[in-house]
Amino acid sequence: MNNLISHSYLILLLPLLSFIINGLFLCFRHRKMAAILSTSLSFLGAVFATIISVNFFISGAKPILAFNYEFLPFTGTLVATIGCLLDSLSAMMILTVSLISFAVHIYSIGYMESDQASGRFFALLSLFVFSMLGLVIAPNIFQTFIFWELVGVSSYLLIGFWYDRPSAVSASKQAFILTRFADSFFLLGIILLSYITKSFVFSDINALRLENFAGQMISLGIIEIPTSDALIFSTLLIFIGGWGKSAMFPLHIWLPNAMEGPTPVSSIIHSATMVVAGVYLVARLFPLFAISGNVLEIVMIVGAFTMVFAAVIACTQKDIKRILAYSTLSQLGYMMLALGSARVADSSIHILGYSAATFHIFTHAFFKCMLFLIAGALIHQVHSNDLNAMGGLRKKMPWTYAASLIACLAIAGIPPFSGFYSKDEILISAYQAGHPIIFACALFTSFLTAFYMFRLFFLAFHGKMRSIPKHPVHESLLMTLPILLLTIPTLFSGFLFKGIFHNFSPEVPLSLAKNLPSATFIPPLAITFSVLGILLSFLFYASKKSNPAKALDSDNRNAFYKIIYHKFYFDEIYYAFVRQFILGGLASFARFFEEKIFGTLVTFATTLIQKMGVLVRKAHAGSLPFYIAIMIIGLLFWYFASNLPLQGA
Amino acid sequence: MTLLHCLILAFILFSIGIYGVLTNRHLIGMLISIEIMLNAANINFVAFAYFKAQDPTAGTLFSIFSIAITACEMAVALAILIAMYRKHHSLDVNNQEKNHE
Amino acid sequence: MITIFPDILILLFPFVMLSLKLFLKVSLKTQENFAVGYFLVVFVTLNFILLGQNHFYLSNWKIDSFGIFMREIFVLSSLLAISLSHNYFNSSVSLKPKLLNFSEFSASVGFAAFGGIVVVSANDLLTLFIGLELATIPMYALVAWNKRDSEGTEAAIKFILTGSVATAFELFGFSYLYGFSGFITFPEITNAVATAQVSPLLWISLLFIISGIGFKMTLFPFHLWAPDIYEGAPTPVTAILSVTSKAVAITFLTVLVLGPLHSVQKEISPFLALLAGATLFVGNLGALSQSKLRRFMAFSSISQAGYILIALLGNTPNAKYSIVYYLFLYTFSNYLAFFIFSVVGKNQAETFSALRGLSEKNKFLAISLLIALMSLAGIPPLAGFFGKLQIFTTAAENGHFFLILFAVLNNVLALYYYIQVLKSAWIDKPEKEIALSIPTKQKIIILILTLSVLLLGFLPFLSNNLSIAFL
Amino acid sequence: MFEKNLLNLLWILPFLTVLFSIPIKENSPNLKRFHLASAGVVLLSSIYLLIQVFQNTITNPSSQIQLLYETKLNWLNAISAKYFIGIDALSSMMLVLAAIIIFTGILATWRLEKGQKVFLGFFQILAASVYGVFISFDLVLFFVFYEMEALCMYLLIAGYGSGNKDYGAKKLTLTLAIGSSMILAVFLGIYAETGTWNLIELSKIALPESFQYYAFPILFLGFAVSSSLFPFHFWSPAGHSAAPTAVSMFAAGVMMKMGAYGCLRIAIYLMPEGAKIWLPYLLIFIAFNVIIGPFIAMRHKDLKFITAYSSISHLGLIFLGLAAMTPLAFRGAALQMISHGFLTGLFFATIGMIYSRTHTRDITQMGGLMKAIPFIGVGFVIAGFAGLGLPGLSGFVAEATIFIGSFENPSPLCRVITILAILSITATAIYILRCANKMLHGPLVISKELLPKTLPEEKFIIVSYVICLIILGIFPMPFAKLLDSSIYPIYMNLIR
Repeated sequence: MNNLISHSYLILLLPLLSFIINGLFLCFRHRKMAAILSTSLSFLGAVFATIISVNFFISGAKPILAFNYEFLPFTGTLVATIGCLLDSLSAMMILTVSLISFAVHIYSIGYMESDQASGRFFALLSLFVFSMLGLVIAPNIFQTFIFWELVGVSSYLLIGFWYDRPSAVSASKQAFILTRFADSFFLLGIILLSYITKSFVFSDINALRLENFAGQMISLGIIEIPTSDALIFSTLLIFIGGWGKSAMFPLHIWLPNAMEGPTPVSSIIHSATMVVAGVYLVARLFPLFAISGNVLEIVMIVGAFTMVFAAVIACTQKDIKRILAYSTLSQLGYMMLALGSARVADSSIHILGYSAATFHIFTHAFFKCMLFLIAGALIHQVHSNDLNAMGGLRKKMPWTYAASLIACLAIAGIPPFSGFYSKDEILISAYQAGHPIIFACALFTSFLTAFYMFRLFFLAFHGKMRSIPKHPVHESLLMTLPILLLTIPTLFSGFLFKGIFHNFSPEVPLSLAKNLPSATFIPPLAITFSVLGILLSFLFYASKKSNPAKALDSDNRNAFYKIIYHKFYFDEIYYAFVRQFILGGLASFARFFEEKIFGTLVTFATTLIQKMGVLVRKAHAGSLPFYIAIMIIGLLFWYFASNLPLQGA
Repeated sequence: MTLLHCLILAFILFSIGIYGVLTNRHLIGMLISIEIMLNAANINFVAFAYFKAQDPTAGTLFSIFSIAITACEMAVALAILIAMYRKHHSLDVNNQEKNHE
Repeated sequence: MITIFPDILILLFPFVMLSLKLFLKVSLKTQENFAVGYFLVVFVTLNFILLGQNHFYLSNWKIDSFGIFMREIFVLSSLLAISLSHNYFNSSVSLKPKLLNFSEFSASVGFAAFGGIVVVSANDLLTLFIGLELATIPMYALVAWNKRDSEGTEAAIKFILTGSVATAFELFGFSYLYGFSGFITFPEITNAVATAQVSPLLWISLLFIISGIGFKMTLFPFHLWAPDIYEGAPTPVTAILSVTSKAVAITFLTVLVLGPLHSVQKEISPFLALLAGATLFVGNLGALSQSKLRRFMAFSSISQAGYILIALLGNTPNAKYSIVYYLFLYTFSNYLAFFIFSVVGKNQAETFSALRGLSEKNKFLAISLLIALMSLAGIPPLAGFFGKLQIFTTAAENGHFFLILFAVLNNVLALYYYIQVLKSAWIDKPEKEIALSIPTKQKIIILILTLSVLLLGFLPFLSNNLSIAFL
Repeated sequence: MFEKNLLNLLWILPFLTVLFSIPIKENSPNLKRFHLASAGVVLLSSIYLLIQVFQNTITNPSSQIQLLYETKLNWLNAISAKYFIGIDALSSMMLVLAAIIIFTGILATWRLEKGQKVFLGFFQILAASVYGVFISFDLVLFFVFYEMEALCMYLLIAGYGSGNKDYGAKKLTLTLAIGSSMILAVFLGIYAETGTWNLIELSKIALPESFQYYAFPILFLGFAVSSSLFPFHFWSPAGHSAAPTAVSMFAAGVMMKMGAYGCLRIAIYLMPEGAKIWLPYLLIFIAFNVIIGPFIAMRHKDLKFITAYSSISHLGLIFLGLAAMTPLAFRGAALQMISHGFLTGLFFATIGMIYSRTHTRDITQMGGLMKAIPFIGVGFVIAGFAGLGLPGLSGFVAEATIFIGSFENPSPLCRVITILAILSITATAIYILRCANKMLHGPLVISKELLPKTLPEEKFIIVSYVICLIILGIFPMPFAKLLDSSIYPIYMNLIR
């Protein structure tokens, strides 16, 4: 075991190696080589990650600091290090990320086969995986931030992978800028936090007590606030980082737009890397959040709102990837909600929320990855993202059909698939911690989830084919294999691992909630809602009477539907904000100030001197009497101006 | 007659000279005015030498030298004036003015 | 005895030159070579004089280190002016008729140099006055040297009329100074100034004297004549005007201010500071938008006069040292510029546009011009910068920080107009092709001057040798 | 002894190169090879010196300023100016930065067709001037080197630049001259107060407080002119946009750092009291740079304008570090000087390469260049990422250090500006991505035939900068420790 741990740097090294070799040498010419190299390295990584995490859980799940290399010392105890912290949370994430990455790598070989730039794709994919792994193993918040940013930039590069498509370019830009916007608050939060605690290390941060700062004040420039409030404030700022990365409302718009990237990228973004980073961050700093007053409530409300909001939009979309994207948003909302609901009203902690959230990260990763891979396979088939172009594909793609049924059942929360277990716990947690409204929302959303997932399912696979594919293809082995492989965790990860996640409990300096109400009624209730959703969906889209073409028609609809269909016009609001307020307002004013006001001042000064120069030049016009007169006037002038004591004593 | 009288006389002469230089438009006239200014200074020298100075010879000497030197200067000036006159056939100051800038 | 020997040589020079022409009737070429050789000999002789002692001849002919260095500057300036005039006597230059009567010309130059020597050796007011006039009157003649050029004559008229007014100021001031102290000899005046009650007579005399010399030194607002005269005079004369004439004037002020008036230096410092500031500002402003090279050099030299004046705010040994040092470097830079202008203006008017395309026609000249102008602008590591640095250091010791700040900021203006010239030479494309030829002799002189400007500041050779003598 | 001679050689060699290149024929390829070889020698020696200094700092840590390989000769006796050069940690790093930029700058002019001799000659003088600045510890000598660049800057820009070159060149030269005039005035004042120009001696003398009160802002702003601190930043857009590639690289990469170096090394070091009084007020100016700068960059279309404003905002961060007056912030500022030197060098180098192909710098008229010239495109993107502070590249290390360091300063204004500066990193991201997207991404606008492939020397330039950025970004610790040895004495003076 120790031997293994001492080699834990391999977790980072393998994808990094793949990135460097691919990026520098194989990228342009040997794309086959690149694919093989990075897939095999990712296979090694997956194997290694499995061994390490299995070992970790078997040997008692004690947190271990595997290595810690000093990166940059600041002052005193404030040292930035790059290290590897193995605990339950990170071991789980390492496993998830590595497995998903491996699956996506295999899938990409098939998916990117015809793309000339696939070498670059594999290089960037490795970078993405590297960044996410670095993020999850971080033992300190500074490292988290470093890899957090790397995740952001590699997602930027991957979303904009097809950089000659303007839509991809603008989507990647939007993703980067929005997350960067959130990250700037994150950085501020880190700096504020580290200023207060004099440490970046999670174990120090998570051991903080507000009482230790009683009576201290800290200046935030305009105002001076008690240090304990500043601590809470910094927690909030850090959460804003996660807010952006996990695409919570209203910073959510980049995520659906990010679908412009290649499908494997979407798949990995939505399942294991990028978006769960925000949830992971909150989970990682859970003790800090728990003591930080109402921040967890904010987390909960933001999560709950996003959950419902995204689910509603998902019900109307036609683009399958977008539907999946909104479903991700909704599921992320679940996770956030779970984390947030862990705080009971009397400021004790119901730890189930924490374990449910982490559990949901785990289960969601597999089935969401799978769903995206399926979507990719569909798109490959019909060369379109639009549900209008699909329908009746179950005959052409039987394996995919079967797999997607499993995935949809999993996400809809039907036992015994994995989604049921985690979602069930979230519902229980919300209920037990005393948030009935949130609980109701979650229940409703599980109904919506089932509805829109099966809407997708029925419209894509059932009914008649609405278009004839130009180049019909068979299910290729390389693309179907990972999908089928992923059905295994989708089927079993729920009931197998439930127990492990119940042991996930960070050391929270608050009392655990007692006297919880019984929640035995919840699982049947949740199943009922899901089944209702499926039935309704069947009724609308797959029964004999249904008319899929009309169901997909978005033009002849009432205003309410249209608003939802247009995603509540948030894209437009965003663009208007950026164009009118940032570019048109702030930046234009800045330029106006620079060029018109300040520039005019500079020009005025130079013109003034020029004019004076011309005046002097004109004075020397060659008139002799004038010269003599000036000499005499000069004498008089100096008589008065020379400061000599001429008037005498 | 006291020192002050002489000094005032000299000052008046100097002022007349200045006035002449400023108002005359004829080059010779200007030269003459300048000569008046110079002579005002000479009067000062002589007056100081006579009334006040511990070293009276110096003042007298100075005025003699200055007369000689101004004579030189005027000689050169007149030579130049002649050269000028040959070119322009006029000694009016206003004729010389060209816009130089 | 050797100390007075160079003075006698200089005094004899005009007569020798005249006799060469009148009695020996030697050719122009021989005359030129002889004149250059003569000044070279004097210059070398001056370098052999032991420094650090004061010698008095005829009771008030004073020769000290300052005097010897100033002699070197006068001789150097005359030497360079005569070399510069070579072209002008042999052919028509700048579309103007060629000059005549070289021997008289060089005689006048010699007289002017001797005038400077008289000023620097003076130990009483009369000698000082005679020296000043001796340095000035030949200038009037020199300006008018080109009789066939109406611009020259007109310039000379202006020069002599304004100059005479200035002389009158001077003389009037002297008369009051004499009246105030009762003596014309410096030691007595020094005593009188140091011991006397503060008297308006002294201040008025100072006002008149400084205004009068302000004309020669082109201080504001007595500088108005300079552009016209610099433009109208033949180029070698302009060069002498800008170097010898200025050197004489600053010597005059130095002799007075650091001599008899030493004890009231504090009181006149503000006046001098104002004068200096106003002069360099106006000089810089005037130069901003010129198009004729010599007129431009006039304004440039006006502002240089402002800079030199700053040195007078310092304490005695340092101030004298800075003036000498500055003048040496200024002489080199200024003559270098004039040499280049004369080469460029051989077949065309000396305007900015004549410089166009210089960098393509002749790299050597273009680089020399760059070095000359940047030195005048005070850009290190060229000589001009070190001269200015020395001057500012001197003034800083007496705490004139704001004047220094003002002066260094003015350097920016100066840089602007020097860059304008450089722009013509380096950036602008020529309008029409006019061939450019440099005689070998001139080439050598330009090379020597360029190297001196390049190295004399940065290498401590000159400054340390000078400072040994003074400090 | 060898190192001592090497140090002297640093500034003498460029001059000798110019001298010996005079007889070489104008268009001979040997000319540029000769210049490159000389720059290479300087580069190698500066790296060697850095290693020596590093070893020395590790073996003898000390809280005093450690000057190695001193040469002290009498120079101008009249004003007791000495020829006093030496090297310490900060200057050794700046030297390497300068040497790399000069070396690549010469490479960037490799294909210059006309007037190569003059260009390279003046460029070498620029090189000598910066090397001199970083090694001289006598104020007169420092100033001589500092101001020397005015000699060549105008001609290099106006002669070889593009666009409104004469205007830009004049604006740059003259504004810089304003700055150096202010510096000179204060140097003279310091000399008048103390009678010495020796930086090391001066650091031990406490200048009178009233003098510091007046002199500090003049000196600081004087230096800040060349680092384009508001309100003296206006030269930078005009100058950079007019300058040829190598000169832009030099001006933004090294020359703008000379000002910041002077602020730290001279202004704050010699006048700690003045710094304490004035720097809090100067934060207002700094705020303009840091916060308004990126917004102006957003609104421009010309690549060089964008980069110029980007430089303005990044240099604002340096000043934020200086004004925060904590050791960590100082270190961050020093790191930022070096980091920004590399990234802006890369920026201007790639812009030059792009301009030489597209003949326009308007980003709206380009598009899809990544397809045609991927190597240069990647170089530009990496520079951009370094600029927006991507971890793994040097920019992040420097910015994070500055932010953490300046947050340690408890003064309200400093806090506010630090907070705003941290939040403004989004704005940086906006303009850099906008630029990259418009120019490199999207469909190809100009036909591929018109865009020649990346040349070997261009590849070399890009690779060398990227390596520097990555080294500094991944292994910042040795450099940080090295810089601390120079910065600690400055901080000690502040709290004395």
